[in-house]
Amino acid sequence: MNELYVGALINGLLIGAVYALIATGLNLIFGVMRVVNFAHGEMVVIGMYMGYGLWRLTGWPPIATIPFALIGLFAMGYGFQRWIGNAFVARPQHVQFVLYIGLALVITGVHAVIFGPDPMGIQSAASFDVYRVAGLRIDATRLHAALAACVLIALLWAWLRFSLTGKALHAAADNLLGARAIGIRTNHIFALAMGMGAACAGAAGALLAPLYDTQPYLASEFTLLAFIIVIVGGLASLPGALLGGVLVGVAEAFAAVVIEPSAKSLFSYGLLIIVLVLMPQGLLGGRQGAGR
Amino acid sequence: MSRQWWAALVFVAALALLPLGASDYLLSALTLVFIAALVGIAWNLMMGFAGQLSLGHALYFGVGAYTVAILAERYGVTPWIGMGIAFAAGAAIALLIGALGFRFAVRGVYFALLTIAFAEFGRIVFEHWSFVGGTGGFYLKALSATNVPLISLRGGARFNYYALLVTLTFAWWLSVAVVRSAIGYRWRAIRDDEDAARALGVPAFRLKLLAVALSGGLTAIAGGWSGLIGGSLFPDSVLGMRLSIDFIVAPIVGGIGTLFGPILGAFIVVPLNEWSRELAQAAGINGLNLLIYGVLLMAVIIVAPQGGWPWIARRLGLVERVPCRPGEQARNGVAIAASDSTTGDTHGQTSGRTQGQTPSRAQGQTSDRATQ
Amino acid sequence: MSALLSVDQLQSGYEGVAILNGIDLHVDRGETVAVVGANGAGKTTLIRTLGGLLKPRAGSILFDAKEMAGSASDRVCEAGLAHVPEGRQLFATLSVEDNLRLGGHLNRSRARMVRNLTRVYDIFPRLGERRRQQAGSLSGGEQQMVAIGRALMAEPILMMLDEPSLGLSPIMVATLFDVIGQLNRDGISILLVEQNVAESLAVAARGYVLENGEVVLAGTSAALLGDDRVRRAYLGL
Amino acid sequence: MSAILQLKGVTRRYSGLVAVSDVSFDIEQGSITALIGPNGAGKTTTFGMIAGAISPSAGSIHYEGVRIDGVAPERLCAMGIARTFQIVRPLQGMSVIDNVMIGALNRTSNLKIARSNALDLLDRVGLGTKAFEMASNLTLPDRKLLETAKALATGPKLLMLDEVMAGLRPAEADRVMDVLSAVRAEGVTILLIEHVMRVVMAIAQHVIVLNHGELIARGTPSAIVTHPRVIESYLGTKAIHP
Amino acid sequence: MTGKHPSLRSDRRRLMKWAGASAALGSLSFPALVRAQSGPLKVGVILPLSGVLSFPGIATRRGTELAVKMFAEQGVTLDVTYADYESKPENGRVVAERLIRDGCTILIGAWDSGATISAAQACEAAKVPLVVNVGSARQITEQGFTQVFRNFSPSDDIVAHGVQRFKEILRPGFEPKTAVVLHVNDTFGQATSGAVKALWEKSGMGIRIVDMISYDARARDLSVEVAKAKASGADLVAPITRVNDAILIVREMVKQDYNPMAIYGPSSPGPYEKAFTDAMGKYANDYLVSVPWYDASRALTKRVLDRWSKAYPDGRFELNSGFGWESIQVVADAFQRAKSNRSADLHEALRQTHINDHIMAGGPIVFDGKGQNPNIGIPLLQVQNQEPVVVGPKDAAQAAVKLPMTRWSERA
Repeated sequence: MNELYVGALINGLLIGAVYALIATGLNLIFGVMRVVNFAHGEMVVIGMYMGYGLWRLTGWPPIATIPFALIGLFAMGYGFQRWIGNAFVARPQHVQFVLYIGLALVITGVHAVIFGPDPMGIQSAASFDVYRVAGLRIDATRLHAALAACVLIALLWAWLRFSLTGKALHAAADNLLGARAIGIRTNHIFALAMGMGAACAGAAGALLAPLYDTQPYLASEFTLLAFIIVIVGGLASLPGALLGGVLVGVAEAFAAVVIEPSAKSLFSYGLLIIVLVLMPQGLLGGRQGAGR
Repeated sequence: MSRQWWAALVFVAALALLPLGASDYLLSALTLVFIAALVGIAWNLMMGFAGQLSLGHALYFGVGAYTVAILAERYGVTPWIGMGIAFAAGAAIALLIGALGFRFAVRGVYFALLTIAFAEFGRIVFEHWSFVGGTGGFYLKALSATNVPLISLRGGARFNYYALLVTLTFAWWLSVAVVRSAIGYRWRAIRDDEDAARALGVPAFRLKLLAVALSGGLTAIAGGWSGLIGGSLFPDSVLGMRLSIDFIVAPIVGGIGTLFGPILGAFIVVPLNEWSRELAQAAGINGLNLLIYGVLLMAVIIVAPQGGWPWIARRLGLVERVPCRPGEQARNGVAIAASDSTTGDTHGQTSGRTQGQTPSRAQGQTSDRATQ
Repeated sequence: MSALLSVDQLQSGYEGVAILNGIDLHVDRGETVAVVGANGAGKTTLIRTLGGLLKPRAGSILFDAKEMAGSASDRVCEAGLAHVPEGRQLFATLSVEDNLRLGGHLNRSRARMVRNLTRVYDIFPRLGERRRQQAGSLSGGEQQMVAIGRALMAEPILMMLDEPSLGLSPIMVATLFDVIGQLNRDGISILLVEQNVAESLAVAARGYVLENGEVVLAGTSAALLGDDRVRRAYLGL
Repeated sequence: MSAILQLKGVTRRYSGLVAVSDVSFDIEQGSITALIGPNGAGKTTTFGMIAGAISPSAGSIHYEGVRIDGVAPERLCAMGIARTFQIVRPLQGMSVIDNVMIGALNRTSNLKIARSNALDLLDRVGLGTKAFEMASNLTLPDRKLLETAKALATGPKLLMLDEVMAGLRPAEADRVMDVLSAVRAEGVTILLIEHVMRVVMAIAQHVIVLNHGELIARGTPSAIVTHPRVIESYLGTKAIHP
Repeated sequence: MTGKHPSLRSDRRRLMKWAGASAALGSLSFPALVRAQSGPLKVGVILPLSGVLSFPGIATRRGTELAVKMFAEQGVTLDVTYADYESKPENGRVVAERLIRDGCTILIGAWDSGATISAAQACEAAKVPLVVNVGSARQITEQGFTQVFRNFSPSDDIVAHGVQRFKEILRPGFEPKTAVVLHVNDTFGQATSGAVKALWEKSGMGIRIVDMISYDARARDLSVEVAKAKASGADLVAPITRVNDAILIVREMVKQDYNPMAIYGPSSPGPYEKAFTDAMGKYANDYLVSVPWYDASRALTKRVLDRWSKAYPDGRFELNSGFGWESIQVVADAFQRAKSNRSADLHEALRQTHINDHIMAGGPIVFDGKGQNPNIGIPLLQVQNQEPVVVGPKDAAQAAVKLPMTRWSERA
């Protein structure tokens, strides 16, 4: 039984790191623009298809897809925001909502048209690799994905923290008027934030491709998952996203062990409701900004 | 009677005469349109007039559907009563969510996410609740030969069509009555600026709860009808997130905060969906419908972010003339766009942006709008 | 000598509301000019329009012989027109130094960044001491210094200050106006927008009085301070 | 004359920063009182605390003998306290008359009566011709007038105006002053934050001066303008010797 | 994509029809009701061709299309229209109504139980018979529908048959004492797991169910579920799955090196699908399942299989395609006997159905008073060499059952 709990904990931690990468993207977008990207899960799925497609074409492991997913999704996110999204930043939420839902539908539709509705799994000999540590079996694919996710989050964090452009993102999140007053091109910054957020989602998707079978209709679940993590961790807080991701990953794993696996999301939504009502800033959302 | 009322009357009369020459399929499709319009009206009361964004209306819809169906099937309670209970159940749940949200000042995006959380929570509960059939679903018995539609409220396509037409007309009338009453004025004040409204003596908490309850109750009735018509209920199909999203697209496309918008939106969105599905099927390309639907949705919101009705109303001259005091005709000669058919560009945005901001950001925002 | 900044029949406003109804003003090279007026007279709208934050509806903004009307704020900054916004609008959660660095984000050269930082710390030694502190935690006066320092980082030819004395103690205000005078002597032209009529006209050579989006009075500071209307309306005398 | 409003030791802190510190004053029934002071002196915070938008950190506020600090704004409005906002906040999605009707509905739930009351008020403040325009289309001076009309429509006993004259032309300000005088003549007490000294001098019976969150002087307008601390902190020393 | 949708290539005609239909809907005109009295029979087939259920939906459609082709060669011409409800059960009714509007006088559908009942409501109202191809909820024939004819077994029947088959393979050396049920929490999973719980303990197999683990139908990761099953220490794992989750479960079992005596899916789709055997390779072997299946010994079945392998060389003929095929057989048979395309005549003919020569295991196709075919055979299948083969009952077995299953680590 002990093995079960420790196994669930490790599993939750590892998948939580990948969740955190998804949520970090959502958070970055929200932090800078105060726009909720309802197409976030769809962007994850794009990354998954990129991972799957590259694996099918070349046999490369999906981790090798990360540069492609980063670049591809960044370009997409940037372009969308620059040409379409920016006009909506100052619009009412419900209007933004429809725009991003529209985008989500388009992406899902394109996936279905190109790849069909069937789930596509990546499976090679490596899929069954495990690391044995002290009697525990740790899924290699999952561990690699978690490590890659952590590295990406760290890189993003460092970029936001130390580069001038990263600081400009932070500045725009902090004080839009001030940013514009000193000549920061907010149109570019917004597009950059959307691009980076999308790139996070895409990279997470590439990492998930060997873990979950890719399907066009998976997306909304990822979106909801990212919402939960971001709210629980704290909107616009990067460590919050990391904490939230791991917390939700572990909580779901434990909920699956302790209660019914099919009801495990009940736990996440319950957590979401409690945090929304009692701690609307989230666990780590007390401070504001994209980079701290 | 104003031109708006005449237009409504003509519209309802045309719809009432339609079944004389239409096929069951067309009637059923229109019944779906009516259900979408009904939910749209309900959602619009909450969002368009009281300014509270809900993305979890499927919860009320599903609860209504299950309430009416289970009462009828298991306890033999006529849906006439079941609809009332469904309304009460939907309103009660909405009150609970609203009270929790408003009491703890959960606003804007956060309130929307709270409604999603409750809806998904509700769906999962229903999926694991054997009393309602869980994921196995809940089914209504086939209609017997002795069925009297007016008692069981179940019948063929034509009956369903008229039933929904009557319900929709009633709901529309109700929404007009409420929106044109003092309550409606105060709702819009809350929507535009809650703090300012409260300073003018508007009891925002109570009125927001009223909006939420009315909206939840009406949505539950729509759900009740949908359950009676479909005959089979599954948590995922009557309580799912997808439904919540479908619900709000129509009123947004039609024009939020307008009385005709949700109906117009339903007449645009439902056939559009149906049409794109048929196109995808005819072409044999899976997902083409989503692609078309998504592109059109984005196109609509980019071209007409205020929705279709304000645009049409202006062109048809169906705008409201504000009633005036006797002897002041000259002043009121200028017809203005119906005050209920325009939405502030900023509402929702402000409330959504204030939470979770440092003072500096909030200040930046407000002074941005201040006109110095 | 031709004017460094010359504004001709400028009209501007927000969503459907006209605020500026045709403003004419000019700032010569090396000059300090004050624009005074009550709350709501259109001062901030003027500054934001000049700074590229608002698109003018009509009129021209000629800066350093280049047409700036309709240019975005990055082009305006690049041209050497810096904007110290009302309420300072610092990046409260970033450090003082990060705020300053962002002010110089348009100069991509590292050496210039360092040089400019040194210059700002020379002018405001207090900021050097507090370079690692979060900008939001500073006092009002220090924040105003950061705001000015941030604008200096862009190596401006003309600096526009919007209500810099807002919320500052009298001593701070005095210090501030001293600094403004110093900057001017260093060769930066100043366009000062203030409610504090007496102080700002004292530091400026010329002034404009703005009312309801129009220039109602213009002249040398001394003339304006001596004008009965100004004295009655703004000085309470 | 008795005090309609009493502030006792009212203090408001924001995370360490003291915006208003230990402010006490009374406002006489039926008077016009002006609250002045430099920007950031704590006037608007004081205002917000009286109007229920902000809760004081310490101290108490009594209105007609009832303690009201922490009471919700809509209840205060029902009790007869009406306010305007410094940053004018017309309800953007509504017409001018609808804006005023929201206030009028505080006194009656009959829409016809509320509408006619609102029209009367709009006529009174000089916005009658613009009653059916969208509030978002008004110019700034008109928005200021609309704010006043909205507040008046609630039927206040205490009317609180935050910089309502700012940005008005002298002629417009005169008109508002006439309205205010008339309102006062009906027995309404008025508290206003004002920058335009001409206005303060003309219509206020009492002036309260705040600086850095502290009350530094109070008295008649003529006494205040010669008060050395006021001159030093607010009007500026140089103002006296141009 | 196009390979899966053969209709794409030659469908200008349908596109024209669609254009007409959508124009009618768009302009709210009044299309006349088309109900021909003679001529070819218009059949409407309701399937989930997109959405989460599209995988089996498309397999069913292929079987259906093959049957249409084969019967046409025999002179029975059916004009078939397919309608997709996008895996949303609530769409069943509208889709059925659309088909009826288009003049279909008999419908086939709807693969999913919920959609079937939803469509049945429309059929009941219009008095148009509905031949159920796949759909295992007992309620389909228990709701009082008069127009429903189901050529598929309710899940509890399948489970009960499965118990018999499973008992037959128990022998010394293979006597599991405990079992853990892993089931998808959807309509089908809930019904089947309920039946397993009700029937196994009183079946005298001596197998105790130690845990019932339900997981979400959209679950993407079953590692914790499998860990939980492993922790239960059960001898037998009984997954009730669709195809994807079957893959996830076995993959996790391999990773966690969980080697029960057997994996046996009662009434469970998945392991016989090509997607499963392709994905799992050697790890697919030894998996047992009891489902309705085709009887490969019959000449007709051999012919169908032959045609199938030519038409879909990349696909496997299995139960969905099999029942898809048989649904057309039932309709064609009724049409021939009724000699009419009127719904009432077809309904009468369907009630008299008695088809001896068909492809799925079991007795002749007949329908009882509730419209249920009680003669459906449920063999036991095992994946051997990455192909499903019948291993029980003995008289139908194509190969001997291999038990207990080979440990994952010892598979070559």
